[in-house]
Amino acid sequence: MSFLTLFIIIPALTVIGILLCKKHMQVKWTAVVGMGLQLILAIGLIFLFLAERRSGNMDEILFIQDNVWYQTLNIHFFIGVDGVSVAMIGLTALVVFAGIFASWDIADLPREFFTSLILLASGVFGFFISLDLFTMFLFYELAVIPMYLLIGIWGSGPRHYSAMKLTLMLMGGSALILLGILGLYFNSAPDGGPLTFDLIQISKIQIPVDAQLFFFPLLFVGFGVLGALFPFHTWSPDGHASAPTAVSMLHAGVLMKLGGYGCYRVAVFLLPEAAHQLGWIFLILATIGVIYGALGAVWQKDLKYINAYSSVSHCALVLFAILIFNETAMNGAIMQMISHGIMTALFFALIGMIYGRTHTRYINEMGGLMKVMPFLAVAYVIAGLASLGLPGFSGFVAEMTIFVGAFQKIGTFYRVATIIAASSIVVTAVYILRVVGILLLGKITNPEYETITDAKWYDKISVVALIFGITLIGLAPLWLSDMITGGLGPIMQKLLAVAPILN
Amino acid sequence: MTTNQLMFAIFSAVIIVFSILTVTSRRILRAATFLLFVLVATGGMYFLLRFNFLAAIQLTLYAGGIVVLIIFSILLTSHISEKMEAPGWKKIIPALIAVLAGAVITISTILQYPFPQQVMADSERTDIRMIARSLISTEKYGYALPFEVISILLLAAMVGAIILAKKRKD
Amino acid sequence: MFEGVPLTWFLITGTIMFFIGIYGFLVRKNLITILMSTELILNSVNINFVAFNKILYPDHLEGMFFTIFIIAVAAAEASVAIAIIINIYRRLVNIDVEKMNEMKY
Amino acid sequence: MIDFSYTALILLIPLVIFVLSGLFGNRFKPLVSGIIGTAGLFVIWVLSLVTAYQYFFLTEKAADGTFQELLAVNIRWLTFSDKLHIDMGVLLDPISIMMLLVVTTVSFMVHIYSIGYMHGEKGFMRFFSFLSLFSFSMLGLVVATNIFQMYIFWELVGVSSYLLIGFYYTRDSAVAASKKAFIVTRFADLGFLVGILILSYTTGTFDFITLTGDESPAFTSGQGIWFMGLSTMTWSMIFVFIGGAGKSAMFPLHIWLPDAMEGPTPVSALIHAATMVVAGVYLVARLFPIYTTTAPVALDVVMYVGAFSSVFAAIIACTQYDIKRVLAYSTMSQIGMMMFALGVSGDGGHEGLGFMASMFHLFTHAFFKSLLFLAAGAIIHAVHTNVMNEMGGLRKYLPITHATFLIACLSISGIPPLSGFFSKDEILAAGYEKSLLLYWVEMIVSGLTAFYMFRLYYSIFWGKATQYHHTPHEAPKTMTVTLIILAVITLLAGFIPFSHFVSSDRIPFAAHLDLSIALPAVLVGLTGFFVATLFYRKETTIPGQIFNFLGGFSRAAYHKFYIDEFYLFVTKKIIFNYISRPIAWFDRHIVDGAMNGLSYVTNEASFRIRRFQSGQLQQYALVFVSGAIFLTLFFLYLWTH
Repeated sequence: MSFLTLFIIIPALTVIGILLCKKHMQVKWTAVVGMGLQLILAIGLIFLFLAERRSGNMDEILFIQDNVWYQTLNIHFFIGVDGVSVAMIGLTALVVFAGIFASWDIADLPREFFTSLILLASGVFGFFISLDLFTMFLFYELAVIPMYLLIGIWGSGPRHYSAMKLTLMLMGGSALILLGILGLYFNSAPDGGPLTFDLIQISKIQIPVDAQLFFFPLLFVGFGVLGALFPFHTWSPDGHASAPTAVSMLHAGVLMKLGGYGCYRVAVFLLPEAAHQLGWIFLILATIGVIYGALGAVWQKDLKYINAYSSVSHCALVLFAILIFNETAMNGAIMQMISHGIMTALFFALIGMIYGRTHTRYINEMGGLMKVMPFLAVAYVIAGLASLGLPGFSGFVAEMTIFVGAFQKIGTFYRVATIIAASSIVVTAVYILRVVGILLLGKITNPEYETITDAKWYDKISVVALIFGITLIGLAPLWLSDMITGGLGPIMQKLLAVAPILN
Repeated sequence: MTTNQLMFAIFSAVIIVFSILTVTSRRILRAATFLLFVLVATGGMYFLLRFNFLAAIQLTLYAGGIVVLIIFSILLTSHISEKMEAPGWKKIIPALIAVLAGAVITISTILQYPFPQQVMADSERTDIRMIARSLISTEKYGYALPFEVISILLLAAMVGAIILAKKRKD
Repeated sequence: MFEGVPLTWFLITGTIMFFIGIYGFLVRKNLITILMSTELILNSVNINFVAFNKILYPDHLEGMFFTIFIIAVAAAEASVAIAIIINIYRRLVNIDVEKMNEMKY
Repeated sequence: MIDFSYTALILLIPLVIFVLSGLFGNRFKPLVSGIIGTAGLFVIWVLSLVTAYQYFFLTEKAADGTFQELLAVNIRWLTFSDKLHIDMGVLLDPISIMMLLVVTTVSFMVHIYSIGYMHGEKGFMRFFSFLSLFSFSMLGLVVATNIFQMYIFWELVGVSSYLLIGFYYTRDSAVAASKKAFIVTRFADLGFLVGILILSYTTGTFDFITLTGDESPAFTSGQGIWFMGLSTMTWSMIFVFIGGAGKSAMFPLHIWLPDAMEGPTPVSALIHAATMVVAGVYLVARLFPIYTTTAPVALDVVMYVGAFSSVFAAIIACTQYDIKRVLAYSTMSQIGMMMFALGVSGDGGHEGLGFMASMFHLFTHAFFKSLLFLAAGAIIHAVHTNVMNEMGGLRKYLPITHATFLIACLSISGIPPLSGFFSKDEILAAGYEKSLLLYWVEMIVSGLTAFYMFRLYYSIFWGKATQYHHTPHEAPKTMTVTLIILAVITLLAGFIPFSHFVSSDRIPFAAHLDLSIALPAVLVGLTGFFVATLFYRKETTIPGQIFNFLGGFSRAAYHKFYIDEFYLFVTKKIIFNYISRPIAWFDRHIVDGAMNGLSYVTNEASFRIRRFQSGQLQQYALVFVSGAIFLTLFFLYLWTH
């Protein structure tokens, strides 16, 4: 029995606790306690993991637990972590924790809201710790489905449309993933042994190249939909715009990472030959996505749309980096996921808080907010600077790792793609500063805003926790980078076996 | 032409002719009457094949019970004098095509299939005692279980029919 | 021993009757006439059963028993069907099958 | 061997001050945060003086007489791959120490000055915490041990500049200017980044010592033709120079600098005159061995861009009325000269005169230009306007400011024996050896410089005495003290035997004053001075006539040659309207439309299909029967196997 199981048990207990609560306050505090524990657990996991590695335990996967739960199809509850998943778990715990505080103001049906939210979170945790493809898929669905309720019930604007669109597109992705996973399953025993969903075991065998070529696009696109792969990203602007604050945070911060993580852990890891042969197609799409998302954000007027497009750009950078297939870029991809996760969660939290005060998300209707809510405004500037890749914040570390890594890859095609992707940092600066300029600086345009109050204590907790995350990584990235690099060994081995890369 | 053949021809002709009339007549009570003829003629077929008991059931249950039931329900639901409107060609033509095609296929199949000649001698005339024994026997060729099942079905049908037809209080 | 009439003849009669029943089922509007068509179909099957029994396996009685059961089922069916028809009539004052399309879409 | 690891404090102190005042600033009284910041800067200043003393006088030189490159501190910060990693550290060599001195001195002065200048401003402590942030970033840039550390601090310098330009955030023009500054330099930084990527890929290292050492991989790899007839290394250096040009406001990336004058004047003095804007020069100087050895074409680019910018900016400076803008264009012009000097320089010994001259000019320019800005600040402080037409006759009211301003003007005009004379003379000497044409161009620039500086000087301090709302009075002590100190430095800095400390190959050499160069330079400077005296000493109509005589040209110069308008057109009209907006439209209507179309088709199909579910029992039966018949047919006849 590995203590990783706690990552699923704690949310489950929290959900039960919430359902037993009667008052609003009790519900909130139960959620805080549960997710606080989860955060502590995640931090503990990071320390334990690092200690374990330092003590020389170089196993590919640590803290393994393996139980069979459906013998007929050989489905296991197989969990364990490597450096990459530890990092992702840390991210999730932080964002969920901040998300709870960011939705402190929720008035309608708080019990149901927090239940769905934590259910979603437990799906994400489960996804990151599981190593059995089927279990993984199960958790993936568990994470995606509450989203429909969360947006459909607590959302704003054309929420039913957005919720439906988001759910349908993600379900479309899931269908592809399911196909892909079944494909892997049925090819998992070329010597005629028992079929398996075990990710590690599948990674050790050679899947026929024909099958790889068929299943790689399915898996990559399937996960790519969630990872906002161009042109399957359109659920993102609508979905984010309609979703309530905490849901946007979780969705952009964590759920979109499931896509990137899936592409990395399932599509590329298990199907390296196909990845090598077909990667360029998706690389082009990702490069387009990077610059396209950034340029798309320049013109938007709705804060959430701006951030949604910015997410498209940043997440496309993740996919871009994964498809470069070298260690540095791959490392950058994981760091970018974490960095973008925290950053965008911060953004959405702030947007939610600003919206809660001004009741509009159109930047042209606001102005001069720095004066009335300095805390939120400064936090927004920090988030913006982090987003445009300022050194000292996590975004810089991740982006630079990606660009340096990508540029090491031989071939003019990759070089050009890298330079195009890198040029997004300029565009990012443009739209971030545009928003900061219009929204926060200048004079107060609307006299009603003179009386707006600054952040409350719970807002501050949420914001400070996230800012702490980005600056911690931004100032001292080495431990994270090393931890992730340690987890990249197996995938790099597989990729190098396919095509030796000079690096 | 043997007696059997003659009788068969008569019954067969009656069945076919009155069947057609049953499904084409525009007066519903007449249709019911034609159905009665068909059922009686079917009973005749059973006699022809020496299933006397069966024929008796056919006459009492079908010709007696069901047709009466039908006629009652007609009287309850329709105006007898009224002619039903003829079905439109849109309905008739596809139905005819399907039906004719089906009939042709089936009949041609039947004609092509080499049925074996009579393989064994006829047993005694089936008597009631034998039927009764079979119905409650649990041995081979015993029908205790279907018998019980059909009894339950009949009970259920009875209950169902009563409940359905009962006038609601509301 | 039954002689003179080949099995095929019975089967053909049954087939024709069956398809006439089907035709009635497909084109008639009145629910009761549809019920009558159903009776035709059942009877045609009965004829087949009985003919098979008598001509091919005269020492057995399966065909006959099947027929008995079918008659029993038919009776049950008729009674329930008529109950339903009467019920429908009470509600809609009409038993035209084309007007009963509540279940569409 | 002296242990220099204490130099890490030079970076840490301002960082700590920034963090503390950023987090707890509102707990202090405003003045306290100012004093803490200033005290911190004082400590750093002393530290860098000590460092300079120890480095130049107490540390042994290498066997061949070069100053050593010392890695005082170097800590692994981020690992990319086995070879590539970013370290954070302190690199000590002559130019970094020279820059340390410049930055800490000017920054220290500006801190003192600001206590007076910003007194009573809202956001006083915010101002000081940003200043600390800037000092930290600039010092980090200066002592960077590797090109990536430099890039990191380069970005940080950019952002602190952004924050300080936009200090008066309720003023729209300031917000726009800060945004412009950041985005333009960011664009240039992209070039820098690409340059770094190419460089690191070809050489496999970020490290300055490795890159510029005698066995640098940059000298051997990446020499092949890569693109448009130039080698990889040349391209990488050109890209790096784009970054430098952006920060140093070289044409055509200069447009942010004049607007950056929206920031508080001390900021203009510190960032946009003395330190940050010369980062580009410093960057080229850092990689100078690569430029001279393997990328002479890139060096030519540096030369031409520098020369053009210097003359371009000088012409515009003659037509501006906002005193800070005049100074801004003057800065651009002087930096152009520094770039030019680097561009004409060769490597080693006397060949490397240009390098030395560039650094020397950087050094002296930092002091007299910050002096000019601070004096301008004192003037603005006194009369509450930036426009020189609204001033005049101020010499009576502001004697100290007047004196110091005059010293700075004489220095920048290259009048001996002020510091500007020496450094400018070296630049011209270096230029003379390389290209006669450019030498004369720089000569003209030198004359123009004297002209517009004295135009400024006369318009402010002479001419008719304007009626002011309230009598202007001299600035508080904290401000005048700094003016005097800087004036003293300006007076004396020229006598530093600069070539004994800074040279391209780090071997000291003796540079001599070449009279054949110095004399014409002084004459040209004096000419400019006299012309300005003639025009502006008393109010005359001559300038107006000349302005009209030159017609379109002068109007174009007044409008800064419409570069701003051009950029605005490109960004607003083309990028915003013709790229971004169509993309947004495309996304909504084509990409999203495709997705919605898919759902529409599905929906429509299901609406069509549901017609089959008509509720007509007999239709169902017909379909069923037909199906049964068809299957029978199929299995009996068609499916013969």
